[in-house]
Amino acid sequence: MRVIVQEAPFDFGAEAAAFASARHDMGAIVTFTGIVRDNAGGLSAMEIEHYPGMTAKALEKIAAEAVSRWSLGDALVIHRHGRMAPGEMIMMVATAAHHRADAFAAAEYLMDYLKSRAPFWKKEIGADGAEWVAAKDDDEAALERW
Amino acid sequence: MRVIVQEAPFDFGAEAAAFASARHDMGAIVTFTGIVRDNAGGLSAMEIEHYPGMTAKALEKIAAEAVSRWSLGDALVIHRHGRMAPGEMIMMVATAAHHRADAFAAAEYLMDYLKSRAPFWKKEIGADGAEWVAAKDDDEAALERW
Amino acid sequence: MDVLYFAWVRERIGIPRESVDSQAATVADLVAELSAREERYALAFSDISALRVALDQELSDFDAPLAGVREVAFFPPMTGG
Amino acid sequence: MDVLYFAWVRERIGIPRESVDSQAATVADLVAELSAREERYALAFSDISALRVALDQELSDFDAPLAGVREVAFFPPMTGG
Repeated sequence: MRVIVQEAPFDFGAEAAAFASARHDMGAIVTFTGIVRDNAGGLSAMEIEHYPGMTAKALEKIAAEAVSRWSLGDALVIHRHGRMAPGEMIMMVATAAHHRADAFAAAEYLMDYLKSRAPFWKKEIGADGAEWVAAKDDDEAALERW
Repeated sequence: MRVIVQEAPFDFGAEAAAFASARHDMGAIVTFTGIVRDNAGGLSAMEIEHYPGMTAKALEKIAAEAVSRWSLGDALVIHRHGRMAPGEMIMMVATAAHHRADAFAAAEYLMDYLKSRAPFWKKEIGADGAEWVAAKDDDEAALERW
Repeated sequence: MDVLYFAWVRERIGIPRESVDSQAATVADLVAELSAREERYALAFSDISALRVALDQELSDFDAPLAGVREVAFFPPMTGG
Repeated sequence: MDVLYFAWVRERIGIPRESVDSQAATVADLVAELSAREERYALAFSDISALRVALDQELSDFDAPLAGVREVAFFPPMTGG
């Protein structure tokens, strides 16, 4: 299990390939990647603030919970902070399990908790100014299924 | 949407990275990769037979259905046939959507249909001989949720 | 018409494909014809619930009519992914 | 104790962190104390249902006691992922 919080970009392809190749006893690998969307071309950047003292701890707790609930062989979380341009990758998770159902469920669990329980706050910088992204009721509701 | 059926290995990292970088208007990318498991070290190879005239057609139909059900921005299916060693990647799917729930659901749908409706047959080659992998009742049952 | 066999069906029958001259009305009729031919066919088709059939490369079922069909394929349940 | 502010809470209050000398028994008491100080605090804390609190870097709630706590952080609902 590995949790990485960094400002620098990460190499999604290299991380995904290294993760998938690390264990030969796990047949199912799921990855999720979140990308700064360039919707309608109005966004010039995304700025992500975080709580340095708490972030890694919160992510490790979420990842450890996923590993134990689904007997994962491995889990990876990479989350960036700072300023990102449209098209840049914000974060990724990866899960490895014997069976696909576990790998999928654990990846969705990680994402649901990262969305609402990890101390990151997104701000969208556009031509007309900047705005904090509001938390969605859907995202809070998504936690109830676990 | 791209469907590839081939005997040669594919570069999972490169494919995943290229897929994730292709569209800037899709914020959520999910990938699934299936790997030949080396359980207890008894497996020396996996052999996958397929039905050349039908395979690509069947995969395209499954992928097209996923794209239309979840309004995906993009979908990718790569599936190998022939002989593979433990640790080699058998196949991958990737989905791109605006929202993570769609990307996850579509990737799971693709996997459920690939398992039971695409004309591939797996044979495990071990020290004690070869055996066709039996279809699982679970995999057939998984189709009922869609 | 062409009849194709895959996986253990192919192994039991011993050939991957053959040309069959048949007036069978349905897939089930064709299966009965083939099974009557030789022991290896009867063995391969002994439990039809363990088999799947595709007509002209589309999944179908054993009640389906064969009129106009050029390619019939028999195989066990698929195990892709 | 140290009090930290993030995202729009930080922007409204105007500073990312400060040292606060308080005898507040609970988080809610601390919020009341801060709100009484200046308009910018009152504004930031005007709708507590829109806020979250962490005590010593663990999510907590506004009823929680502050005894022994060294770091309190206020912020809006998180938007990671």
